[in-house]
Amino acid sequence: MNITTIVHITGFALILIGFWGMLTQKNMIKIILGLAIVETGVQLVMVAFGFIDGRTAPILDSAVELSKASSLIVDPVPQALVLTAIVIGVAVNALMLTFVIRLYQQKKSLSINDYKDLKW
Amino acid sequence: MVNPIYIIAILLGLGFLLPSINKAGIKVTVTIFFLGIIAVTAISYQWLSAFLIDGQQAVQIFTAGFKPPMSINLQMGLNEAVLITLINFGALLGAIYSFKYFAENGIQALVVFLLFILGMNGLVLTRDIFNIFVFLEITSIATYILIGMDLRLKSLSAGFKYMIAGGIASVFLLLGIILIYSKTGTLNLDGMIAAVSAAGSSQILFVGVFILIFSVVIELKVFPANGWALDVYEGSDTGISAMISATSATALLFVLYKVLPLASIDLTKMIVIIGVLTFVVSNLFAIMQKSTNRLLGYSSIGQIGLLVFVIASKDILGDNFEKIFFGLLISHFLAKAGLFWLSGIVKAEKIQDWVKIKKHPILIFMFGTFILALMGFPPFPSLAAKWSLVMILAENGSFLWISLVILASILEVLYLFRWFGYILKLEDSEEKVEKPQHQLHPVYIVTLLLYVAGFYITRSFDAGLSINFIPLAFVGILFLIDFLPVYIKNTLVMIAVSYYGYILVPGLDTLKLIFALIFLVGGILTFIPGYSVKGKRIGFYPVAAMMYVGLIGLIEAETFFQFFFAWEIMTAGSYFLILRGKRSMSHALSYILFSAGGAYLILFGFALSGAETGSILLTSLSEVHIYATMVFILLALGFMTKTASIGLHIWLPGAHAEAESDVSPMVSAVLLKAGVFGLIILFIAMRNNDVSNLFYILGWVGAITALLGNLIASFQEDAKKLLAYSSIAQLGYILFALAIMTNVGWLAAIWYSITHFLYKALLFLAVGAIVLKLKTHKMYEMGGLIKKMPMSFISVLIGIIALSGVPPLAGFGGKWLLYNAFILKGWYFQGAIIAFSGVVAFLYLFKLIYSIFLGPIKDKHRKMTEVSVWYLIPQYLIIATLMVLSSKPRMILEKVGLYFKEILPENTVVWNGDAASTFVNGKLFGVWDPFYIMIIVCVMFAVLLGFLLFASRKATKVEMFNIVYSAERPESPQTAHFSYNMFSHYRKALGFLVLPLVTNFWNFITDLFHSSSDFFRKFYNGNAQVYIMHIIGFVVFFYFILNGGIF
Amino acid sequence: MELTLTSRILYSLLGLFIVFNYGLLQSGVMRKIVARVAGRYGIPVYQSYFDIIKNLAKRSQITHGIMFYLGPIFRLGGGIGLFLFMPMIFGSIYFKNFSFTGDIVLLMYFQFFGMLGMALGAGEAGHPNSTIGISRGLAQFTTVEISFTLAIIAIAIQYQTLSVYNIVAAQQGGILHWTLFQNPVATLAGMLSFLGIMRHAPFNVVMAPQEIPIGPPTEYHSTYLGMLQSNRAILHIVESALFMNLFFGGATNWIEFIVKTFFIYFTTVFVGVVFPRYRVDQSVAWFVKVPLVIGVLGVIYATYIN
Amino acid sequence: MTRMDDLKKRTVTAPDGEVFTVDPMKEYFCDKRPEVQEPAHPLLEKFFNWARSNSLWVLGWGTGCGSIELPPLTTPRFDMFRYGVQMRPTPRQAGVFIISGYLAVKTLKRVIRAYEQMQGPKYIIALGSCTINGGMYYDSFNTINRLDHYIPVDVYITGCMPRPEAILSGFVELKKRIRAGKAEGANDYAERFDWYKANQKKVIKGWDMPDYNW
Repeated sequence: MNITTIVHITGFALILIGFWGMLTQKNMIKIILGLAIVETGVQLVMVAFGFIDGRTAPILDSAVELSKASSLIVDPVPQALVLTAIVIGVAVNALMLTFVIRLYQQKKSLSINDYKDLKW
Repeated sequence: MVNPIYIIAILLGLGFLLPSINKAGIKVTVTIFFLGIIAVTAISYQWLSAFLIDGQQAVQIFTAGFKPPMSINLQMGLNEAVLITLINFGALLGAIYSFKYFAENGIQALVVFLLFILGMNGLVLTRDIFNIFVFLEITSIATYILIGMDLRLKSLSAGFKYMIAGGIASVFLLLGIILIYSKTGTLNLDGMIAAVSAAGSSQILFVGVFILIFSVVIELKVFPANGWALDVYEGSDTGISAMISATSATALLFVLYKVLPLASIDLTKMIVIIGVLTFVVSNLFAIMQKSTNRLLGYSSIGQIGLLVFVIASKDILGDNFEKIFFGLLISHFLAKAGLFWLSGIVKAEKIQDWVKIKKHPILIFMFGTFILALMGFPPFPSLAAKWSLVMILAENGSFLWISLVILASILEVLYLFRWFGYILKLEDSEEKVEKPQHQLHPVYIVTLLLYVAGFYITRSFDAGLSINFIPLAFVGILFLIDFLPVYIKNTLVMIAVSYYGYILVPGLDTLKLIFALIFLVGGILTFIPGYSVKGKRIGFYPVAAMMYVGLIGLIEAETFFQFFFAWEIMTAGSYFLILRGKRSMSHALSYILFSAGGAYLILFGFALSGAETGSILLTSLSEVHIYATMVFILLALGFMTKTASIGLHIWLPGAHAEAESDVSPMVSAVLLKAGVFGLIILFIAMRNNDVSNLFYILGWVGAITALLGNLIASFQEDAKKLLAYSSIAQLGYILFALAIMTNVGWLAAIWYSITHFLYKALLFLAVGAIVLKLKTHKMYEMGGLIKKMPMSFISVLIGIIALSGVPPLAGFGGKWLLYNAFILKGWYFQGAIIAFSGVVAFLYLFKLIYSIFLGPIKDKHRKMTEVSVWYLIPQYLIIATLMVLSSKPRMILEKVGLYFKEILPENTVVWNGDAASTFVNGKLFGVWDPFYIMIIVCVMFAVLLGFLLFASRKATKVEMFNIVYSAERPESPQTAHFSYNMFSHYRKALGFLVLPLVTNFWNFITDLFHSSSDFFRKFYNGNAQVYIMHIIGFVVFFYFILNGGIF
Repeated sequence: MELTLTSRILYSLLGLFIVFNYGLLQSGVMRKIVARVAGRYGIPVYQSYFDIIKNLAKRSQITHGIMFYLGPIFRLGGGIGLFLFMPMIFGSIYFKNFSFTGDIVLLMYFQFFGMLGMALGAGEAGHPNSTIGISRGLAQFTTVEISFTLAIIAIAIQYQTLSVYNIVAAQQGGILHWTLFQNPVATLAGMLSFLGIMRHAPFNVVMAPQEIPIGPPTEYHSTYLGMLQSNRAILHIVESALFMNLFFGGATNWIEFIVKTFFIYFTTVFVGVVFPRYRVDQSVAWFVKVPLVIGVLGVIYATYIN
Repeated sequence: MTRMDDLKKRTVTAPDGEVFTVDPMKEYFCDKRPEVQEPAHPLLEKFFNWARSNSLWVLGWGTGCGSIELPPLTTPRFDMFRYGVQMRPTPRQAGVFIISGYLAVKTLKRVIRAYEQMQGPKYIIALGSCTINGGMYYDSFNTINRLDHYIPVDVYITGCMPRPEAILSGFVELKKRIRAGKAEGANDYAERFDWYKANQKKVIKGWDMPDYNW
C-alpha cells in the first residue's frame, strides 16, 4: 500500500465522515464542520491524484533544477486547484458561520430543526 | 471588437476600486457602478451584433499569452454573445430594480453584485473546467451574500440551506474535476471532451463525469435535489430571486451545455429524464402553492427542468437546438424576471392578495404578458420553440416525452391562469400598491422585450416566417389606445374587421367564405352592443380583437403552424374575454384548461402528422397512414374541446353563462364555430385515411351530446346557462352531421353552423341584454316582460322558433337535411336520438320564453323599459337575415352542395326552383320547398289572425291577476309564475340520464392532481438535513441506476 | 294534369270543409259510443256544432294580450297546415293538397307549430295551471315522438322514401301491402305513439280537468275556444289520416278515408275507455320503455327482415 | 307578508335602484265596469239562442250541500248529456252556474268572483230552498237568505233537496227562457251593477277584490 492509496482512502473516509456528520448532527455549526471535513477529504483526494511517488513539491526554488523541473515535481495542477479550493472553502465556511450567527441572534437556537418555516 | 476579457477586467477592477472611489461620494460610486454594468452590456451587445449582423465567426481568447492547455481560454461565439448580453442586460435591469435594496446595504452590496455579474459572465465564457468551478463559486458566494444582506429570518435560513447545498455541489464538482483530470490530464474542456471520448471505458472517468455533471445539475435545482432552492426563491428578496431564476440559471444552463458532451449516451438520457421529471413534478407541486414567490420558484424550476431536457436532447434536436433553446430560455428569462420583480412591487405574500393590482391595468397587462410567455402562447418566443420541440420529438418517436411535457404544461396553465383569475376576480382589496418608478422600469422593459423577442424568434423558425403579424400589431395598438372612450374604439374595431373582411373575402373558396362570414359578420354584429357601454371598458377591445384575429387567422391558415398560432391567439383572447364576466373566475379557468389541453392535443396531432409525412401543410393530413388513427383522434379531440362535445363540455355552460352580455354571443355563436371549422378541415383531409370507424364513433358522440345537452338545458334555471347547454347540443348536431360524411350530411352541418350562429347570437343578445338590465340570471325571478320589452320578445320568439326547427323558419331546414342524411346513411338509432333531442329542445325553449316574457310580471320590474337600442339593432339585423335564409336557403345551400360534391359525392340535394329534394336510385326520397311553405304559413297566419281580431274586437284587455284561480286570486306574482323546476316530472322520469357523471369524473381528476400535489410536496419538509439527504440520495440513486446498466 | 293554383286552393278548402264536418260529427259519434258503453243515452252526435256556434256567439270576451291571440291562431293554423301538407286521397289530383312542398319530416315538425303557439298563448294567459299543463304536454310529447320517429325511420327504410304520397303509393295493391302487414312491429310502435299524440286516456293528464282545470286552455273561451274546438275536429282527422297514410295503405276515395280514419281514431277511444290515467312522469317513463323498444325492433325488422 | 297584506300598497326597488310604489289593487286587476252586451240582430240572436240552449256548460263547482245531487246527473239513470248539458271545470268556458243550496258569505265572495269571470250570456240556476229564503239557515249569521239580491238568478229549483229529476226539469226551464230571449241575467247584472255591488258589500266584510272581477 503506497502513500497515494493511503491518502486516497483517508480522503474518501473523511468525505464519508463529513457526510455522516452533516446528516446526523442537528447543530448547525456541526453541520458546517461536517461540510468542512468533506472539503478536507476532497482536497486530500485531489492532492493524492496529483501525487507522483518520489517527486517533490512543485515549487521552483533552489531544490529543483529548472530544466528538469517537469520530471522532478509532482503534477502542479491539482496542487493549484487545492489551493484555490481551500481558499474558497474557507470563505464559504466563514460565510456560513456568519449566517449561523445571524440566525442564532434571531431565534436563539442552533438546531437545524428550528429553521423549517419555509417548506412545501 | 473589445476583447471579452475586458468584461471580466472591468467587473473585477471596479469591484476592487469601488470602495476607494466611494470616498468621492456615493453618487459618483453609483454612477461608476452603473457605467460599469452598462459598459459590459455594451461590449456583449457589440459582440452579439457582430455575430448576428456581420456574420462573425466564434473566437477563442487566450489568457496569459499561452495556448491551452497551459492557460485558461475563453470562447466567444454566437451562443455566448447572446447569453452574456442577456445576462448583463438582465443584471443591469436587476441592478436598477434592486437599487434601493443595495443602497440600504451600502457600498458592499454594489461590489458583491459586480462580482455576481462577473461570475456569470465567466461561467458563460470560459472553456476551462476548473475555471468554471471558480466562477461558479464566485457567483454562489456573491449570491449568498446578496441573500444574507436581507436580515429577515426566512431569508437567512433559506440562504443557509442554499449554502449547504451549494457546498455539497461544489464538493462534487471538485471531485468530478479531479477524477476526470486524473485520467485526461487536462482541464481544458475541449481537450477533456476529446480525451474522454478517446479514453474508452474507465470507471474513474465514468464516476468523474457522472459526478461532475450531477453537480451542475444539482446547481440547476433539478428534482428531487431542489428543496433548498424553493426556500431560496421564497425567502430571499425578490430582486435577488429574479437574478437567481433568470441570470444565474441561464449561466448554469450554459455550463451544463458545455460539459454535457463529456457524458455518455446513458448519462445524457438520464439527464433527459431528470429534466422532464423536474418539469412535471415542479408544476405538479405548484398547483397547491399559495405563496407567491414559492410558486414562482416552482415555476422557475419547472422551466429550467424543461431547458435541461432540451439541452440533453441536443443531438435529437439538431439544427433547431439553438432556436428552441433560446426561444424557451428568453421567454423564461424575461418573464420570470418580470414576474419576480412584479412580485416585489406588489408585495403580496399569497397569490390571492394579488387582487390589489386589480385597479392597475398596466400591471395586469404585464402580468398577463408574462404568464402567456411562460406558457407558450403567441406571439411569444416560447410558442415557436415548444412547437418545434414537439415536432422534432415526434419525428423521433419520443411520444412519452411529448405526453409528459404536455401534462406539465397543462398543470402550468392551471396554476398560472388560476392566479390570473384571482387577480381579476377576487373581492377588491383595500390595500394600495406603491409603484416605485425605478422598480417598474425594468418590468416595462422586459415586457416590451418579450414582444420584440417574440417577433424575431418566431420569424427565425422556418414555420414562423409565414405568420402574419399585422393583425396582431393592430391588437397591440388597441392596447396602447385603451384610454380612449368606448365609441371610438368600438368604431375602430368594427371598421378594422370590415376592412379586413373586404380584403380577405374575395379570395376565399365557398367553405372558407362561409366561416369567414360567420366570424366577420359575427364580429361586427356582436360589437354593435358595445356602444351601449359608457366609459372606457378597459381591456375589452384588445382581447376581443385578439379573439377575432385568431379566428380569421384560422381561415387564412395554410400550414400547421399558422393554424396553431391562430388557434392559440383565439384561445388567449377568448379566455380574457370570458374572464371579464362578474362570476366567471372558475369558469374561465376551466375554459382555458380545456382549451389549452385541446390545443396541446392538436399540437401533438400535427406533430405526428408532420413526423410521418414531413410536410407542414394542413392538406398533408390526407397523406398520414401509419399514425392515421392516432392523428385523427388527437385532432378530433382537440377540436371537440372547443365544440364542447359530451365529456369535454363542462367548461362551456359556466364560461358562456357568466360572460358579459355581449361577450356571450361572441363566444357562443361565433367562437364555437372555430372548432367546427377545425373538424371540417380535419374531416376533409382525412376522409380517405381508413378512419371510418372513428367517424362512426363521432356520430354517436354527436348524438349523445345533442341529447344530453338538450336534457340538461331543460333543467336549468339560469337563462344564459340554458342557452349555453343548448349550444352544446347544437354543436352535437353539427358533429353528428359532419360525421355522416355525405353531401347532404355536410349540408346539414353547414346549415346548422350558419343558423346556429344566427339564432344563438340572437337569443344570447336578447337574453343577455335582459339579464344585464334585470341584474339576475334566474329565469324564475323574471316573468311578464313581454309588456315592457316587446321588441326583445319578438327576437326571442323568432329565435326559439328558428332553433326548435318548426317550419317555416330556417331551423327546419337543418332538421330536414339531417333526417335525409342519417336515413340515407343508415344511422337509424343515432338519428333517432338526434330526432328525440330535437324534440326535447322544445322543453327548454318554452321554459325560456315563458319564464322571461310570459306569466305575471314581478313588482320590481313594473317600471322596466325596453333594452338598449344597441342590443336591438344587431338582433333585428339577424332576424332579417333569418327570414331571408328561411325562405330562400338555396342561395347558400346549392353552392355549398356543389363545393362538397367533389369531396363527398354521395347523397346530393337536387334543386328545382326553391324546392330541394333528395333521390335514392333515381327515386324521390325527401322533398322540401321552403319558399312555398313560408307562403302557405304566412297566408294562413294572416287569415286566421284577421278573423280572430275581427271576432274579438270588443274583448276587454285585462290585467295579470284577472285569471280564474279557483274563484280566488294568487297571493303574489311569484305564486302564479310556474317556472322553477318546471320539468320536475321529466326529471323524475329521465333524470337518470343527466346525472353529473362527467363533472364528477373531471372533479375526480382535478382532485387527484391536487391531493397528490399536496401529498407529495410534503417531500420538501423544510429541514435542511433532509435536503442534504435528497441531494446525496439523488446522486447515489442515479449512480446505481446508471451503473446497474438499466439504461 | 296539374291543377292551377286557384283551383288547388279551392279544392283544398273543399277538402278542409269535408274534414272539418267529418271531424265534428266523428267526435259526436265517438262520444255517443262511449256513452252507450257506459249505458247512457249520450249526447247528440251533432252536439259539437252547438258548442262551436255557442262559443262563437258569446257576447263578452277578455284578452290577456297579443300572445293570447296567437294561441288559437297557431293551434288552428297547425291543424289546417297539417291538412294542407298532407295528401288526403291517394290518386286524386284534387285532394293531395300542397303535399308536394314537403315530406313526412315537414309533417312531424309541423305538429309542433300548433303546440308551440298554444304553449305561448297559454303562457301569456298568466295562469299557472295553463303552464303546468303545457309543461306536462311538452314533456309527454317529447317521448311520444321517439317511437313515432322510429316507426317513420322503419317506413323510410322499407319504402326508401320520406314522401307521404310515395309511401302510400308503395302500399297499394292489396291489403297485404299495407305497412300494418309489411312491418307490424313498426306499426305497433307508431300506433302507441298515436295514443300519446291524441292525448286520450291513459295519456290525458295534460288536461286533467279537476287537478289543473283543463290545463292549457284554462283561460280560453268564446271565439278562442271555438277556434280550438275547430282545430281539434280537424286535427283528429288529419292525424288519423297521417297514420292511415303511413300504416294502413292510405285512401283512394272519401268513403275509404272515412272508414279507415274512423277505426284508427277509434283505437284511441277504445284504449281510453279501458285504461286509467297515467301521471306524466309515468307516461314519460312508459314511452321510453315499451314503445321505444318496439320502435327499435321495428327498425331492426325493416333493416334485416325485409 | 300575511294573506291580508297581499294587496296593500308596497314600496319596491327596481334592479337599477329606482324606488317606487306598487298598488296591487290598481295594477294587478282590470278596474273596468261591466257593460250591457246588446244582443245581435233578432233573427241571428234567435239562432244563437237555439245553439246556446242546446249547449249548456255548467261550471263544475258545488257551492253548498245541494252539490251532492249533481253527480247523479251524469249517470245512466239521469244522463244530463242528452240535453246538451256538460260540465266545464273553468268559469271562463262555463255558461251556467248552479248555486247548490245554502250559500255562506265566505262562499258568496267566491261565487261573485267566479260569476263575474264567466263570459256572457251566462245563467244562474239556484238550487234548493236556501237560495230562495235561507231555508233552514234563515237566521244563520253567515249565510245569505236571498240569492237574487246578490247575483241575477234565472231559474230557481225548490226543494230541500231537489231530486236530480227536478234539476233536469230546471235545465229544461232554463232552455225555454234562453230560447225566449229572457235569460238576460248578465245584462241585468251590468245594468243594476251598483245595486248588486252595494248588497254584496253589505254582507261581505273586508272586501279585498276589485269591484268587478274580469
